[in-house]
Amino acid sequence: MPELTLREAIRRGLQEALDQDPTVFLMGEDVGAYGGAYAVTKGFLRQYGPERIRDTPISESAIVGAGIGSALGGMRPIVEIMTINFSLLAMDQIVNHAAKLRYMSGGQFAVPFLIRTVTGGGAGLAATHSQSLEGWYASVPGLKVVFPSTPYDALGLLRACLKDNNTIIYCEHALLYGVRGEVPDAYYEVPIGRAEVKRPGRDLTLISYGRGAHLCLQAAGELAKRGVEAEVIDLRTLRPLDLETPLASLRKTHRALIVEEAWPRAGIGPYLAMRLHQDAFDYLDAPIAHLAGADTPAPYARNLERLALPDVPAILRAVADNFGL
Amino acid sequence: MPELTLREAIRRGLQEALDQDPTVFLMGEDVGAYGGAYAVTKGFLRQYGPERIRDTPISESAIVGAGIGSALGGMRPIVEIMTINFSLLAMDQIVNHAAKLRYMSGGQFAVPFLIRTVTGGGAGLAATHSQSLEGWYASVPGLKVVFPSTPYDALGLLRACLKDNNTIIYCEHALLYGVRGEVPDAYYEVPIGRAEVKRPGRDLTLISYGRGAHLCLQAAGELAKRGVEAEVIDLRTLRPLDLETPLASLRKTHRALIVEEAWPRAGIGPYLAMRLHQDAFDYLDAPIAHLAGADTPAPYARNLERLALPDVPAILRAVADNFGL
Amino acid sequence: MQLQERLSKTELVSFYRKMLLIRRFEERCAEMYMLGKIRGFLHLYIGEEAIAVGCMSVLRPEDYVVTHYRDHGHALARGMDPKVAMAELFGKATGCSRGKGGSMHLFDARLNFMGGYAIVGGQLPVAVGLALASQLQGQPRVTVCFFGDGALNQGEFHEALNLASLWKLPIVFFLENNLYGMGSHIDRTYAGGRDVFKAADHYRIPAYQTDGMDVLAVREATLRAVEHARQGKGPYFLEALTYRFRGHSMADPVEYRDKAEEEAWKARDPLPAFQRYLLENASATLEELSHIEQEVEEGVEEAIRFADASPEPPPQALYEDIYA
Amino acid sequence: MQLQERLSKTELVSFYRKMLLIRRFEERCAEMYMLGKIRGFLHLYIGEEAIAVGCMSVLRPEDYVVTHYRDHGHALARGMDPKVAMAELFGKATGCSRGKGGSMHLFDARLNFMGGYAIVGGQLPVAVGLALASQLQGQPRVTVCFFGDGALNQGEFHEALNLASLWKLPIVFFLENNLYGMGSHIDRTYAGGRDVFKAADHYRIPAYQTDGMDVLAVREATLRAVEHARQGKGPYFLEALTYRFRGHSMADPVEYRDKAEEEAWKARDPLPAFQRYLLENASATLEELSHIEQEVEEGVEEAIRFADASPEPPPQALYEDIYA
Ligand SMILES: Cc1ncc(C[n+]2csc(CCOP(=O)(O)OP(=O)(O)O)c2C)c(N)n1
Ligand SMILES: Cc1ncc(C[n+]2csc(CCOP(=O)(O)OP(=O)(O)O)c2C)c(N)n1
Ligand SMILES: [Mg+2]
Ligand SMILES: [Mg+2]
Repeated sequence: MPELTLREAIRRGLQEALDQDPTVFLMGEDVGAYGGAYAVTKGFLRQYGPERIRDTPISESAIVGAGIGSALGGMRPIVEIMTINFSLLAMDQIVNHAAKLRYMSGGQFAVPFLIRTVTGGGAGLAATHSQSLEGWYASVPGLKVVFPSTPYDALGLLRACLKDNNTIIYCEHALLYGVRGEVPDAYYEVPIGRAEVKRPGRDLTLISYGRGAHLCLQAAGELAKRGVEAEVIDLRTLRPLDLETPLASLRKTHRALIVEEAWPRAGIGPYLAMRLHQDAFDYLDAPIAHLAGADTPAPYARNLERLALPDVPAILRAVADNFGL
Repeated sequence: MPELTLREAIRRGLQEALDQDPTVFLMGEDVGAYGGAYAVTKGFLRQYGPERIRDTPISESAIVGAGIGSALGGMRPIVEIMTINFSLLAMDQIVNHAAKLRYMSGGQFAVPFLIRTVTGGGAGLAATHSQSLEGWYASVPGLKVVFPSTPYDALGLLRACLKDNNTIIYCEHALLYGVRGEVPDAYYEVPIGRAEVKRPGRDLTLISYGRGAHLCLQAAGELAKRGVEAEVIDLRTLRPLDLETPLASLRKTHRALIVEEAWPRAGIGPYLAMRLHQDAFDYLDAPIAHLAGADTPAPYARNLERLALPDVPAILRAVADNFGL
Repeated sequence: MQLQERLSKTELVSFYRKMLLIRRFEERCAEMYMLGKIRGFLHLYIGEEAIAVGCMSVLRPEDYVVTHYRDHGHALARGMDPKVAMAELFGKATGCSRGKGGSMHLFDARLNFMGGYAIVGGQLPVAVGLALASQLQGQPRVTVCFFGDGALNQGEFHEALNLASLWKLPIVFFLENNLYGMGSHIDRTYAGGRDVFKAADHYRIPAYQTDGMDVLAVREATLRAVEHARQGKGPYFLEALTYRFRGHSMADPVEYRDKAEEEAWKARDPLPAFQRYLLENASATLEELSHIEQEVEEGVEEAIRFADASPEPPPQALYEDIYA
Repeated sequence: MQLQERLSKTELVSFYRKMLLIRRFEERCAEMYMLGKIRGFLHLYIGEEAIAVGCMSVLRPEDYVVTHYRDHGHALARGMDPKVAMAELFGKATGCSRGKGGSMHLFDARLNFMGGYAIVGGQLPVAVGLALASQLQGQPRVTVCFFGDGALNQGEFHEALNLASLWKLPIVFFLENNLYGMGSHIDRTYAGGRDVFKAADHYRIPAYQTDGMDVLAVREATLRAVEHARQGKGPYFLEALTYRFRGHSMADPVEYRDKAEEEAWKARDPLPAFQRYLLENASATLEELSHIEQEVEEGVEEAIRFADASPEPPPQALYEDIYA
């Protein structure tokens, strides 16, 4: 099977959509002439022209509002918010309009609108530019949130999102664009709302998404050397949240660690931990454990930033501390 | 002891601050001539003049930014964001500036700045105007969040906030302004970060804050008629979060229900439930239970809105369902 | 009142009927609010009826209308059935939004009435998006977006006008300048001065100020503005000078306004003024007009009866309409 | 270059030294970035040095300076020790912010250098607040707030100017118009046309456009602006026309700009131009200037040695400085 990077997989998905669906268009800061801050849309402007690849002013609120409005008007806009940090400036449009218009109109309208955005830390961008805010969006009824970790999932989810008639936040981790993986030539989709067991195991369950899924897989590799078989679950979608896959795993392994980059109280971990503990109470050998980013603004200095984010040693430590494994 | 309403208690605290601290001033939409959307600052403009009671344009972002800047410049601004729903328009200023300036400057600056805002549903204001977003702010390192439920706590916390040198979100529930309670004439403070047992009990623990604390007290009254003694904890501060008070209670009662108005994934319940389950794992007779607002945008119709929010019958049902009590 | 185009008596009278409908509908809303049949925030449009009616009289069915939370007038002027509107205010299953949106969030897809938005300024970017869709689809559709003077101070106002101008979108920004946002007079909140329409210069958007108490003046101004946008010449900015006769919402005791100011504006009430016009210039008779008044009032009573008799939304509606 | 006030040779030469310091400092920063000593985003000010230096030469110690993420130039011009600045870029404990802020977030409380802000437009409301504090305290302090042409399109720009004008705050809004925000030319993002300073008219703020490649022109424009603000006459808006010679950040291959345009601007490089001025009008000699060059370069090397030799912040620093 051909290998693609995650960036290439997203590019392919966007190009497919642009080629096949005349209502699809892209809009965002520097998606055109510059080619996208992370080069995802490089060359698109030449290929599709300025009507469909729309550079915008630095006006996050207006861009998202224009996405909502054009979706209401029968288009299928794909808006890039350069990083999720800047989405705070469009928060009202996302939370008070995109997520609520269908409900407030008693089902008269749909807002089929995709927001692509870059999230996560680890690149030395410091406090204002390193946040993982996807958990907030995942807490809002009316929105969906997906977060692929592999090229396969990135393309499969993008296709599913572009058939879905709701507002979806599509998260791309800044450090995963270069990750390579197999992507079939044949058409496939990855359904929204379905987690995946990325590595089977019987001794404990590691649950994460995005970059964290890779860290968990590496940690599972380390654990295997010691004879500990960790099952690794990649959530892939943060809302709607697939509880069944982690629950099934937990009934088998009796132990789970959730890994995420967000602040301890801002991510999806607490809710997931609460639900797992409620729904699998009798199966638990130990409390559901949670390894999150440090409860601090993101520091710039490399050594501090490293301490602030989950990594493989931290996962192994958490496994040892919580489960004695 | 004299009785005040919660509104009067806040008024008293604000007036004290204005009288005693020349660096204090108020600013916000319609805090002056109109007297505040919820009449909290009625008459202040006449009393303190337009320099210190500043009506602003409808510019949430600029107002909060101006609060941050004037705090940096040595003042102690109290900004009113009319309701927490509108704070979404100032989210970037709050999260990316107020919460981070101290950290990013390596401790060179403080931002002693209070944001008063109205939160909660139940008044028929529908989806855009009924949200409980305090949980999001409580997840941000660098911010503090308080949420009084009684006139006593409202005044005591306000005093503590006005001595604290950090950015604090001071939440006022729209339906609690008329609540009456005793407030001593003598000076006192309620420390930030300390929960309170508002009613002792031994059979289960009900944990909430704001309007939920009142609902829990009423439910505890009902339960007592059946011989079930519920301990009721009012968190009062949402960040920093007092875990010790609920943990101590849980070690005694072995059962806890958290009640809040926010969406199931947006409040402080999930994190609290996770921490309680982790830290009191061996004491639990049943999973930590969570009664939140419905996972929907807020509906307008009275019957639907009632279904969407926790109330006493819902608490009693949750107690029965989860603990068989 | 000056009339440049030739309008039939039937047309003119229909404007009167619409304005009167809004007035009577809302007067009764205020009463229903006191009875607890309507709850939450209720913002009345009374005094401003000429704007919605004059403007909508120009629009085509395919045009989009977007507005703020003070939206009953726009909804009715656009053709929303008063029964359906009242049922929404009563929170009933038969309301335009199944009782889930309430007064501040009226919607009617069939009328391309794209909603009342309750976050001040929030509707402007959405309206820009609707206009963008029409442009991309090559449709001769115009979006009209209403907003109040309070919205001038939101960043989104600025962002939306900039974007619409850059992309030459077919949109009319329609400012209803009633001088106050809640209790704040425009002079204390807006640094640009009284002739707000000039704000559009900055974005190179043509602009015009009209008398919001004169339904025909509003109509004529809108005709020009909509024509401009429909021809692909880009956005247009209209300012109508007006005044709300009641408080900001039902909770507002209106202590911040000068009584003389109020009286001066109320003397310009668009309804009696237009009534005089019809009698003097359109050969209408007092009898005709009082017949209309009766019909309108009956219609409003019917709307109340309908809303009252309608069922509440079923409990399961709570969890419906969240996702498509 | 025209000189209206009388400046001593010493003063003039000090401007040169500052501009050169910024230039050499940043040239070495770019190298340090390639070596991995500096990480994250690095935005160079090269080409725009005359603005920071001309402006700061006017300010008093008590004045506040607020700027955006392209902030090295402002920090150094304001007097930040290059050692401390470089250490911050290296993420070291000796950096101005203990290594926790990095390139985009420089702060120096003792200099009233109130920070680099990395959210485009976000610094404007904060700066307005600083000016409000000074006004309330009755202090003759002025706040100068720098921002780029990209920030014009943020709603906060509009909100901040409106508020500052309404309240007559002592603030100078200083636009560094380098024609691009990342890869987007101002003509494609800003509907107001090229003479951006006229945007201030809308808010009734006096405004002036100056040559950002001429340190003396910037100084003179700033003198007037700051004087206006300091005298309590309210805000002032300055626009300096300039150009960034490098990419937006180190990651930018600059494929969106015309080479001829670049060359035309580079021919106006403020450094050689001012060097010529000093030689021709201020009786400076080539020897003097090359001596300065040597000193500056040594200073920069010392800064690098200092930063390199400095310790990382201790692990516990992660949890420090969150709350006061
Ligand atoms: C973002 C936001 N801030 C504050 C409010 C509260 N609020 C509702 S209406 C209003 C005044 C709006 O005035 P204007 O735009 O002039 O409209 P008018 O009420 O005069 O029709 C305010 C402050 C809100 N709904 N949204
Ligand atoms: C709110 C926000 N949106 C987007 C960005 C990403 N970004 C950083 S700098 C920049 C361009 C800013 O251009 P300008 O204001 O002209 O400043 P210049 O870089 O030219 O000095 C953009 C889009 C950001 N930092 N903040
Ligand atoms: Mg108004
Ligand atoms: Mg620029």
